[in-house]
Amino acid sequence: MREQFPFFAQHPDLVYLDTAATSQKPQVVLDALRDYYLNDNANVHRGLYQLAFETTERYEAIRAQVAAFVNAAQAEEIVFTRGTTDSLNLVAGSFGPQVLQAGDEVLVSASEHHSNFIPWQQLAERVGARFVVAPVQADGNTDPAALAQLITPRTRLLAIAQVTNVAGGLVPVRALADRLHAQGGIVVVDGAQSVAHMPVDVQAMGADFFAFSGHKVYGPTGIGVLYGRRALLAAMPPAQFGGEMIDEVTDAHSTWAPVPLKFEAGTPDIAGVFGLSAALTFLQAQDWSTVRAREDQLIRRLRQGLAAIDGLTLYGTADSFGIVSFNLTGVHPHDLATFLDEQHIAVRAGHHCAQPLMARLGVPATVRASLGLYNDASDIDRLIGGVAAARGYFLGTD
Amino acid sequence: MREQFPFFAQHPDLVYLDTAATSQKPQVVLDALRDYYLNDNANVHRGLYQLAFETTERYEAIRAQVAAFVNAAQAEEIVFTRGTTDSLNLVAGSFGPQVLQAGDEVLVSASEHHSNFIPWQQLAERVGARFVVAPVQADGNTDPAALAQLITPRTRLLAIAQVTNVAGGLVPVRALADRLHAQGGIVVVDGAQSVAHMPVDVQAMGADFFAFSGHKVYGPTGIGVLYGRRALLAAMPPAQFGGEMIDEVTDAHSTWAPVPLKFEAGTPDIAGVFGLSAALTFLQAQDWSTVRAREDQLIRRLRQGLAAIDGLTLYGTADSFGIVSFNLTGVHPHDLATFLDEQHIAVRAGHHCAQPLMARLGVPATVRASLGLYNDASDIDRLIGGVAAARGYFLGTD
Amino acid sequence: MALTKLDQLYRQVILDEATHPRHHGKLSQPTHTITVRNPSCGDVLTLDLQVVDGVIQAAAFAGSGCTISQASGSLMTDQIIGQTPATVSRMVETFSTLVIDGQAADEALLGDAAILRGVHQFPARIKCATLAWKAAAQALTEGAQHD
Amino acid sequence: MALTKLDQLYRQVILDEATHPRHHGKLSQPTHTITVRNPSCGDVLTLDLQVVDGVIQAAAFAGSGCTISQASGSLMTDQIIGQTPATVSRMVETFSTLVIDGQAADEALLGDAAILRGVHQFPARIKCATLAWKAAAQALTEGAQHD
Ligand SMILES: Cc1ncc(COP(=O)(O)O)c(C=O)c1O
Ligand SMILES: Cc1ncc(COP(=O)(O)O)c(C=O)c1O
Repeated sequence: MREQFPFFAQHPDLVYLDTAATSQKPQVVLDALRDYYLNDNANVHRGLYQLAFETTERYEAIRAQVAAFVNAAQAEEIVFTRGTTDSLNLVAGSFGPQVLQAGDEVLVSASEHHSNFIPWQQLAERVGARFVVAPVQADGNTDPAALAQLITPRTRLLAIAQVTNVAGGLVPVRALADRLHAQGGIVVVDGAQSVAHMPVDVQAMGADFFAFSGHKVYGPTGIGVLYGRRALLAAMPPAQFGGEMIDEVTDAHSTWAPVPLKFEAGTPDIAGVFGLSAALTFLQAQDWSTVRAREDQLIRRLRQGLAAIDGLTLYGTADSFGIVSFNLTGVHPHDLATFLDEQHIAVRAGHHCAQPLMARLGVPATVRASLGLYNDASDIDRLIGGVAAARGYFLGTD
Repeated sequence: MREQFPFFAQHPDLVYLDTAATSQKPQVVLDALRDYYLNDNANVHRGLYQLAFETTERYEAIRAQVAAFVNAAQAEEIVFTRGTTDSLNLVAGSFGPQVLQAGDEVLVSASEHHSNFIPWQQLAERVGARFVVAPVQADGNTDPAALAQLITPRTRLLAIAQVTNVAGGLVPVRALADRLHAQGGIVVVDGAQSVAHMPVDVQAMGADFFAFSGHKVYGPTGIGVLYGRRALLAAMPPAQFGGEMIDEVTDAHSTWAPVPLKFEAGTPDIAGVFGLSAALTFLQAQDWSTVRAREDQLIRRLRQGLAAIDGLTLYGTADSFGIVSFNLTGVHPHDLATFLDEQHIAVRAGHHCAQPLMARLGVPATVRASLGLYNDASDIDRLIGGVAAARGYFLGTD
Repeated sequence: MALTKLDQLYRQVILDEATHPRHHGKLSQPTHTITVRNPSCGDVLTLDLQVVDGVIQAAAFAGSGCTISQASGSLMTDQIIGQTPATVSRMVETFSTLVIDGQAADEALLGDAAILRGVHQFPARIKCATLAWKAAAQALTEGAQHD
Repeated sequence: MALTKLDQLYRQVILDEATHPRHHGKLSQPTHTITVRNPSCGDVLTLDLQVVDGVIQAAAFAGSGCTISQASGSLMTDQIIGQTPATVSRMVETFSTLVIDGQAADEALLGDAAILRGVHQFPARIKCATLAWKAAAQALTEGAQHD
């Protein structure tokens, strides 16, 4: 698997354990980007000539591929965006004010990434709604029971990550979605950390909206996806205005194209869409039970190894999806990360864009190791060895 | 020059005359994209490890390069966006409501691209301002005198393309900007069609904001730039919320990072930024007087050749910047484009996202040929020959 | 060679049909009317129908457009006059199949309009050919005039 | 090999300084106070100064952070006590040069704090080292307390 990722040929000694921040790319994705520019480069939805037409057709076929990938009911339910943050802000900014009124409640977990937290906080402030933040489990994972308890008749919207980016647990979205839907509420799912780790079915999970980023699922930077139920997208006003998204423009008035084009003002990241297609094809070719079994094994190996180190606190649980966050008493995460970096082990230290969660955990930061398809047991063992050595280095071997 | 663009090795017989829609990419840009993914791929402004740090430094160095490229006073005045449309919508959506009040006027020309027209139209509607649309010259170019005449004491904002995308004329922005500035107004310049054709100096032209797209200046799709004067950017609220753009996040309240990071929520298109850098370096290496002389020659040759065809209407003037729009009486632009396409000549036929201009010109559409650095006299001659042949085909040789 | 393919698209009868379209204009008392648009190119087409006793008695289309859309408007209006809405709906489907695939099972239904099959070799122009037909379908479903 | 570079960063005295920082806490009556943040990592540092007769009489810093930021806070507060704001401003510049370049013309000005020069080999950590110094500069320019 690792040999499909040319990044590692350039960095043969690097233990890359920051895939939750961004993944490395398989050759097929790099090839798709190059092939796009060599063969297909033309603007979409504009040109009548053969090249432009074929590129447009291909672009729209990829929309259908993405729809099938997340099991959307139709291609028109897929909007291409810049990434998860862009997708979530589009929903909060355009759909939010339509569904939330003063006095209503919008519910999130304290475990959410800032990108699925601040947009709702700001929306609530703007419309005079209540922003309700549910407590988390002691291990840092989302607490579905706490969320369920906080659902009131005024809860109009629940924004939730399917997999969180610090503790890495899978959230049972469906049960919560059923509760919300029973009272006419809306569920927005942040899929940034789930899509690379499992097959996703937006209908089965009951997502009204679902967002993810290309760069975290082995695709290019700069491209993302927003899935939205057709009826909701149709009712949602566009957030940006310009080329491609119009029906008719006069001095006095403009009207919009149907979904999804009304949300794609301007020239889209066409190369990014082609690259994303290759990444999704790559993911679709994986045998998920094998992938999951392998990831599971690596996570358990890592947690076991780390747990054996004195003073080490582990967050999350053994069935996390590719993410292990931890802290070592007496060693600040940044110092630990620098020490590991000197051993060519790339992990992330910081608040992981999850300050509300850090506040709950009572720490300013954690160290986070996150896995991609290219990691193996030797990566895990080097990390464990590195952390143990760091402990000796900073705290002595008492 | 053409051999620097690998697209043409794949399409040896294609006459590509749609650069105003999107440019082909030189090898150096494709290499920069590949090199980024092979060598540098890591998320920015997050990781402490060497790779992430160096990528962040490089990303910020490119911001400084872009600042120098447009002669901004400082790197912090550059915001990376998805493209011109994204840049203009950011200004209209976030800065617009701060500068425009009910009863104020926002002024545009009827020659503007929808991306620099609809955002202001919608903004005006939202805040109760007047949206004033200036008439154009008979040839379709922006009419500076008409604009100047429409500036009233209530004109708070002028949005104008430096070069328009149908007639292709250069607009003397500075004189208009001086008028606006004298009364405390703001000038937003759409540079989508100028940047690839001339050195740009935002300070000299008096732009308060300036927008352009990577994909039109030999760079990748999905990346664009917004220049904004520091003081204006500092006063402008963020449009999107999430990772990277924060100072501090609590349940109750969030504060933002300084400019420009507060406008770059979420993972940016890092590869796109690296690719854009290569494109700008490529442009910076051009000898502009030679480029201009060559382009001028090609434009004159094209206009002369077309003018000799019976029933042919030319828009714009001989000193346009790489763009020639025209119509052939009795042959609909689409039929002409299809005929040319069969001869492997790619031109654009349509309203060019400029319906208000089409209304002024009294046509539903035009044919547009637009030049890139890779075009030469043989491309021009094939187009002229193609149009002449189309005339014969559709109208007979009377 | 290229011209062969082009010639299939632009047969003389199609050029004539576009230059002198039949049923071009407005009906004085349409029972159904609709305006449709091809936003990527700016073409606009308004279709008036007069449906009496479940049969299309008269049809007229207005608006400017390319050879293909004008010829298609002319042929379409001519063919649907005298048909029932149900038949028109089948014709619209058939026409769409014809210009996408180059053939359609019951293309006889389309009469002279089948001459537009050459469009299938120019996929970028399919929307031009189907605009008028789309208008017919939409006029019948959403275009009823209430006075 | 790697540890040599690391050892230059984490000298024993730096580790000690971080574990037992001097001037850690709050002043009861600061004349200047400021809170600064390293948003990419979440570190927060509050600096209190007492400036009387144009001389920094007392300084204290609070907040948690990494070894480098804590050691730097300890060394910085210790060095600026007794200095004038003008000197502190020069020290801040010098310190910044030192940790970026590994040397600075007037590094003697920094006293013991110059031991942090090893940071220059770890550019990702420069912000940790300069946080306290940035706080000193900002406290003096914007942090005046009015009561
Ligand atoms: C003058 C002008 N403004 C704005 C745009 C929009 O640029 P983009 O589609 O890259 O956002 C274009 C190109 O389509 C243009 O030519
Ligand atoms: C759970 C979660 N949500 C949202 C995001 C934001 O994604 P992006 O930065 O690609 O917009 C991330 C990643 O940073 C994430 O992990």
